[in-house]
Amino acid sequence: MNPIASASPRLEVQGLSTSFATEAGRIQSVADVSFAIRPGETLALVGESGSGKSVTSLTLMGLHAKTSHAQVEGQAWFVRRDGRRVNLLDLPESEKRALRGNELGMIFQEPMTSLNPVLTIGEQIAESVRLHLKLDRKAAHAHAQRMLELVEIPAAAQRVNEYPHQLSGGMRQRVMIALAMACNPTLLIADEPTTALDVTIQAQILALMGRLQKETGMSMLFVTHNLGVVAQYADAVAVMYAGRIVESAPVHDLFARPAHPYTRGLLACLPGVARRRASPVLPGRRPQLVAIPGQVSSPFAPPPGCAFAPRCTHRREACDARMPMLDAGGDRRVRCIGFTEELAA
Amino acid sequence: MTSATLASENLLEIRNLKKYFGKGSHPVRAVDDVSFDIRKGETLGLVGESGSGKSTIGRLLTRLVDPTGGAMSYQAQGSDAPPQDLAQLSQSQFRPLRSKVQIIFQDPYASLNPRMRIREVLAEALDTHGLAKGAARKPRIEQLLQQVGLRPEHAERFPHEFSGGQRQRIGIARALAVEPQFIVADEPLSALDVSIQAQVVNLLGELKEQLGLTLLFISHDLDVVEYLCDRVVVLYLGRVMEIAPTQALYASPQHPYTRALLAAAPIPDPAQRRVVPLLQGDLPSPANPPSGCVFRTRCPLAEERCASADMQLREVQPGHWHACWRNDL
Amino acid sequence: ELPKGGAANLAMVGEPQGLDPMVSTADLVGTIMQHVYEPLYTFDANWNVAPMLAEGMPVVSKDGLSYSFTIRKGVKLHNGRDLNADDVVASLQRWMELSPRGKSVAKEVESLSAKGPLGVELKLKNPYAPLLAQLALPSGMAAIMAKESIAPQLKDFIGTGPYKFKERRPDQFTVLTRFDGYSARKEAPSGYAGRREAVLDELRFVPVPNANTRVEGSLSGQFQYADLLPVEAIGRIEKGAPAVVPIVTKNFGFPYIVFNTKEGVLTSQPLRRAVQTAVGQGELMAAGFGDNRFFVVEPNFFPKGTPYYAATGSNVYNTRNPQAAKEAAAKAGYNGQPIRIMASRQYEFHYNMALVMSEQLKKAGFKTDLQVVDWATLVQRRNDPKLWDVYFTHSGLFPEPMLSPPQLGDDAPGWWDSAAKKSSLKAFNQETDSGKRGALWGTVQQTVYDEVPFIEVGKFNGLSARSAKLEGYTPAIWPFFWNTGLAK
Amino acid sequence: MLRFLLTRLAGAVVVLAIVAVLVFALTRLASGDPVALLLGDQATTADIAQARIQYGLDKPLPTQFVLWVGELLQGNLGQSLFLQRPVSQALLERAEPTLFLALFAVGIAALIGIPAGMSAAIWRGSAADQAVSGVAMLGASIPSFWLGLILIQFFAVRLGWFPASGYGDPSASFGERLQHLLLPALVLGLLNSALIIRFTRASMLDILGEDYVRTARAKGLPERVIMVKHVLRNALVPIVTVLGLTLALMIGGTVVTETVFNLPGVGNLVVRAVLRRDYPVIQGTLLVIAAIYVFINLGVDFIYTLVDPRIRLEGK
Amino acid sequence: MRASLLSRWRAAMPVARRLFGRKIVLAAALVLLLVTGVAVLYPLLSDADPGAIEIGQRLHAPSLEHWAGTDELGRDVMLRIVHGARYSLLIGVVTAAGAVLFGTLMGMLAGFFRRLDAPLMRVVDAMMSFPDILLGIALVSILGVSLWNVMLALVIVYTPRVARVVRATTLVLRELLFVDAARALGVRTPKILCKHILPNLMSPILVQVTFIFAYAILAEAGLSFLGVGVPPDIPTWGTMIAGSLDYADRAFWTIFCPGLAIVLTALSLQMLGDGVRDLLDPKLRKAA
Ligand SMILES: Nc1ncnc2c1ncn2[C@@H]1O[C@H](COP(=O)(O)OP(=O)(O)OP(=O)(O)O)[C@@H](O)[C@H]1O
Ligand SMILES: Nc1ncnc2c1ncn2[C@@H]1O[C@H](COP(=O)(O)OP(=O)(O)OP(=O)(O)O)[C@@H](O)[C@H]1O
Ligand SMILES: [Mg+2]
Ligand SMILES: [Mg+2]
Repeated sequence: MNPIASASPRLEVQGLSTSFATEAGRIQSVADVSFAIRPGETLALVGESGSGKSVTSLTLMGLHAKTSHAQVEGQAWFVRRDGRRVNLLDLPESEKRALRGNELGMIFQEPMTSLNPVLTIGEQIAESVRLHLKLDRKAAHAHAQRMLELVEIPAAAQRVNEYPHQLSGGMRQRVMIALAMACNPTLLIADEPTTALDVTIQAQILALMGRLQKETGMSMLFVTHNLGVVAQYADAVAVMYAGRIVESAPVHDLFARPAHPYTRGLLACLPGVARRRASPVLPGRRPQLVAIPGQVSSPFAPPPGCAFAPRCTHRREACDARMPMLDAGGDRRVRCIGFTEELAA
Repeated sequence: MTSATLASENLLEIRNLKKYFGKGSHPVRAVDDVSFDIRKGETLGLVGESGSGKSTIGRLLTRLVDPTGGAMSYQAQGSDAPPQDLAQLSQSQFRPLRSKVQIIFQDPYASLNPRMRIREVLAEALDTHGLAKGAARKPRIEQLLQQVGLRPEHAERFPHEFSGGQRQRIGIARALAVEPQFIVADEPLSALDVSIQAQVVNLLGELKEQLGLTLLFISHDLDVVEYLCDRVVVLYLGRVMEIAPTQALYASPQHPYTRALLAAAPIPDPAQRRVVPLLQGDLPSPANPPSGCVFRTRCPLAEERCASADMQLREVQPGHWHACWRNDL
Repeated sequence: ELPKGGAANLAMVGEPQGLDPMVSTADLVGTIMQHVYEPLYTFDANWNVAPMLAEGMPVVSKDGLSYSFTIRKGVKLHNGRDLNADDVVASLQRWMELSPRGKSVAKEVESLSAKGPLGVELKLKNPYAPLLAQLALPSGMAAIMAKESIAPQLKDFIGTGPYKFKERRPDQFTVLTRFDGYSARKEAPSGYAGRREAVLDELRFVPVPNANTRVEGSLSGQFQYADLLPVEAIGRIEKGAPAVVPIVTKNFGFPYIVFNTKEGVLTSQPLRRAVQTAVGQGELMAAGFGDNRFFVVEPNFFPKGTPYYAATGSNVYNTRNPQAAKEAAAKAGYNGQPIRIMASRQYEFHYNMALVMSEQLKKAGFKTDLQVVDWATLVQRRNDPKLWDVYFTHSGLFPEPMLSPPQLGDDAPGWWDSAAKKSSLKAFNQETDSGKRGALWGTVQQTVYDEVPFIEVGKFNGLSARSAKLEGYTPAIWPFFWNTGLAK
Repeated sequence: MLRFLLTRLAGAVVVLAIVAVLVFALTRLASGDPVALLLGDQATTADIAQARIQYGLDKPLPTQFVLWVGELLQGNLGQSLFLQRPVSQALLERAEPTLFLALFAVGIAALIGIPAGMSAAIWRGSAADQAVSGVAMLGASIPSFWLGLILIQFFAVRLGWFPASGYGDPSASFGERLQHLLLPALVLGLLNSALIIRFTRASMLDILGEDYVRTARAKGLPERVIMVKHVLRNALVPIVTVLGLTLALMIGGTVVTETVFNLPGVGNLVVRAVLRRDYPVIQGTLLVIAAIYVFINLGVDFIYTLVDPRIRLEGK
Repeated sequence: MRASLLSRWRAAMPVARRLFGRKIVLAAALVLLLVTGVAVLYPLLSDADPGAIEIGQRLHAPSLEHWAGTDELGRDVMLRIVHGARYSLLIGVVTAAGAVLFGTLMGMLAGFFRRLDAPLMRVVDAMMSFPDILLGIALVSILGVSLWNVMLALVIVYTPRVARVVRATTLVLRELLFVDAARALGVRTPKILCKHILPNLMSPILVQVTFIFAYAILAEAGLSFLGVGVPPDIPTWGTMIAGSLDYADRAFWTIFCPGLAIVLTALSLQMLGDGVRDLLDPKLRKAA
């Protein structure tokens, strides 16, 4: 076992649920989500669009849209730098604020719009540093410049006084990283940080994040829908479907032996995986990709049982009766009747 | 390189194609001196990073934008008529050809008029070219829907009643409606979820086989391109870096950029983690491209001579072209 | 005795059309500029002509063709110079060239010349009875001005009046200040005549087009005088007593309805008679002026007791007989052509009366087309005989019949022209004996009722208001503020 | 930045040229005769014809236009037919009440509109938001003259708190004049605050939905700092725009209010000029009002460049 | 890019239910319905003449007989308000329809054809650099005081407004892929304008219709107040107020009641417009 696995989790989420009131009734965006992240570990959260990945991460940060009358349940135990264990979902707003940007950092998907266009990037970093590290203006500015150097932005001394629109997308995402890392967080939540970027830039950013994580030992919740990225960078994976985690496992186990039919389908429909799996390919005749039929059901009319049942090739009657439990076998937890039966057997 | 007649296997020969946006001293050189062939019945992949001019080439071929220069010779399949230079045709001269050359777009949400029923969408395509009139109309629409895996009753629905994958299918049906020979697919997958992408990839593969289509498949997903395409053109900053059969390209990329691109794509297999040779820096501005080889500013192997000479494509293996001095990669 | 000094804010109905009292016949111009300029003659309280700048009444030759005027000695112009006969000749010449009134007088004039430093002689072509009245009227005034200030467009307003011009800010105010060198007459004040004294330091004529605003301003003490208030306001003004005093000027003016005798349906005189039969002047006056304290419905153009009182035509006045009118119209060949009635809302009572008249005509089977336009459009359109059949207007009631309405002269809109008109007016104008003129006016009035070039609707009283503090004020058609002062 | 401003300036010049043509066409096509009006009720047709020649109104329209433009280019707006003075002088005399009224009213509107709009956006969907939005809509549904008449009835006539109309005596002090402006400014300010409320709310909402606001929250900044430094700062650009436009529109849009309150301002001038067919004044005033609008727009663009680095640093 | 399921769902929900789901919008619609109903039906059912003058009944206060009192010529104010509704609504409808017709044409041409854009929009800018009411005054004084001229003037005043909105939306629409798809199919430009651009302009146009409807009613009142509006013998709400101005102090109701009708109608229209606007695609809303 690696040393990470043995340490106690830095973040332990239990039964997290978030719902929003809309004109048509409540949407259960996230339901009964549980996972843990240990110090230095990267947990990847994958799933289709709308499966609740962003809502999960925003709820943890306390940034979910409050105007939609959000309802949050469950616990999220976070070990602070001073060793205290706090429930993030239960903190008064002022304490949450003290954690945000300080011990909890966050990076968003859209580097082009996530920075304030009328403030220099230096000011945007320094602002957070002044607040949390109580540095004065000058020191904060110097700190901001150091952070830019840390994220490998060339000519940082000059860039620190520039505005976001003067930077390219990749550079802006570096600035976002510098911003999130400015106060040395112990947990970094990255919501699809590279989706908007080109592959070559993505590789740069991911390498940078990997390096920083190694240097600081922070934990990371990495939201993505790119399974390639997951395979390359994550330690553990949680797969979400329709607001629930359907499978979570160490990354090697998940790719080697996916247990949930959805996970299996997901991997099978990747051309790269298909190619590797398939025996020698005849030129001109390609193997069909194994597609998952159908589409995600509407959040307003969730099926009574397993949400994946309508698309599942192994569906049986019991699947429609009730939502299966997230059952654990070793490091792995799966929400599927088939898996539960297998375990029992 | 312009030829009076096309090589027999070619549907389209693109020569020195240019598209500059904007006037003044620094126009955006979206496509700059691009030449390649598209063979009858093949699937040609067009890859490159954002802003490399992929979509612009697709739009030039369908004359949604007018070229700044160059030629696009087209010889209709099964016809002895002399080839036509699509670049020289006026919009009205090009109109009849539009039934031969079609395009599918990236964004399945923006590419369908929200106010038109699917039946109307398809009927418009048929009407424009005077196809399947009268009693033949309804069965033809049903056939098209079936072809793309939708049900006939879907014809009466509006686009917003469909999921992204289904909408993409409608987009494909619309392109197929006019019985084209050649379809440009401009990143038809990038807006779709992974689980849906496979459905569309399979559909495109099937249709191509069934209808004998020629496909220009634009994508930045190298895995899909490898899976679907026969040959691949690699673009960088509006220029062609490499052209090769798919297997040759993925097995032995000749251009440093192609290599970097392939190396940067994460492999969905935790067993194959790798330290990637990273490209430094960002894409230069297409309004102000570097002199000589446009890739040299990010090239790990750049030398002095890269800055001066204009790089031309060279054929290193039969059918394998690239634009770099080096042969030792 | 009134204490000297102080300034009065005088709310007027609008902005004067200009400050040249000759060029414009608008009442407002005359009202203001009569403080600056003086005529040779003026009217006393009983509408008798009385000398102003002239020493006394003119010496008229036997044949009534030659008038000799003598100017008062030592009258100071605002520029400090003494007034002389050259000034008078130049001024009257300008008047006869530029003023609409002067021009009609000019037709009768043979020559005008100075006789010595203070004497002026005017020779007529024919006897012309209205001459002195024309010279005396404040509107389109025969103002006497310093010769050197005379220009086609006046730049300096140099007269002899008790006030001199200080400043005009259009739509804000026109300010006059006391002229200290003023040489007053010795006679006791009577109407416009007699002694004038500038008691107030400053007169500020403030244009306040909104009638309600004038009422409120006078109630709140903002204005010491408010001109021409709507009769509806009498109640409020009476409630404002004792601080505010209502001023009712009897027989202030008369509304009249002009018919187009040149083109259109109403060229037919019988049809005009039919229209006259349909009209009920009483109802019109009620619609226009509401409270019957403020109007009189009577056929005589001039009030009882004045020289020109005549009862002629009373049988066709205020008949309001739709039945008879319908028959008469049918006989006159009327077959439903629309009668175009033009009215503006510059004066609310024009519009209200037009509305009621239109209703009355409809009852008698006429088709009407009421065109409500703004005043500028009305005064333009009425000059084009193609555009209208009837329009509404009004005039002050002047002591001399020939002064108004202009339809009694030539060339005025309506273009009334007939043998009967010519002969009756000629007789009236050439008679200089005022006793005989009264009877001759009766013929003219009868002609108007017969030929219906216009309908005189009735007489209305003017309502104005003043602050109780503004003392010495005497009601007048063109209100004046010499001899008035502010009590402490 | 310079290029941005220069293109805007060029655009403004073109617009003003079109405005000039429009203005001339508008005024000269009008019916109604200034001369007949000027001469009064007793004037005859012949008098009027003669006076028309004197004022140059007998010339054909194209000639009049060329003459007018020629004068314009020399900075001469012409001579008023009615007021016997240059149009520019007449305008200058009216500028004060209009300018103060507009500024006063914009001040009131901003003072009401910006905080109300901001709070409506911040507490979006709350009862307060709905109330504010409802009031804003009400404000945009009330005819200004009607509100003016009603306020005059109550506050001036019945209660006597304010002067009912006018701009005070010729000798009135500045303070007294401001007092005269209070009620009209209140009418204009109240009604125009509706626009500003809506606009502020909408731009605040737009910006509250921006990703960078979420970023600011993720930094743990206090809500107050987020609102002022991140949201308001960005919302300022559209808000400044709408304030500028409101001011510009008010300078000509006070027409009705000035008429109700009998204020001797530019709006009043123009209405009376129309009623008097005083062409030079109508032309001059319309032109100046349009020019003010165009230039305030230009000024707003300039402020843009100061506030928004994306424009300020363009081309650098 | 990826529209959430929520927005997909919202687009699917019947428009009317979402529009009138909000009580306030429903109330506004009901008020409008009532005003229109009364305006259209009452004059058909009763032959009472709104112009009937009863000098003897001048300025009577509201009573059971005269719900809103009588005016300075003894006419029944309520009756005139009811008849006035016809004119005010007519002015609103015609102005909105005309402005939308011409504005849409101008805006669509300017937005779709780059070459027409600059010249058309400069003219629009020039017209919009006059305050509404001022342009209205100038136009009516040219055209002359009449009901149709007021409508014509208001159409001219509001056309640029619509043109701007339509142009902005067209600029967005023009870049949308379905337009490219139609071009790729060879659909001719006029047909693209009619079938692809125009139908998608409907929502912003609908919003403009309601707002211009409201503005037109307000503007007519303002113009009539200044004496350059509808001829005073036609009982619009504006002319009623203007006509009774001098009696405001004695007979408050003569100006208050028609004013209230204006406010109520304009408010309802704007609320309805706001409701429609809320339904719009936020992207299009920004453009508008
Ligand atoms: N404020 C909100 N009000 C109502 N519903 C919401 C809100 N935020 C999110 N949702 C809904 O919650 C569900 C989950 O959304 P979420 O953004 O977490 O998806 P995601 O997994 O991050 O998808 P993507 O890959 O597209 O980012 C979606 O159906 C979304 O429509
Ligand atoms: N209509 C246009 N006007 C101006 N510049 C344009 C236009 N269309 C494309 N460009 C520019 O041309 C270049 C190539 O664009 P293109 O859309 O062809 O790239 P792409 O390879 O399709 O990128 P992506 O992967 O982002 O779709 C870019 O720099 C782009 O900004
Ligand atoms: Mg997300
Ligand atoms: Mg593209």
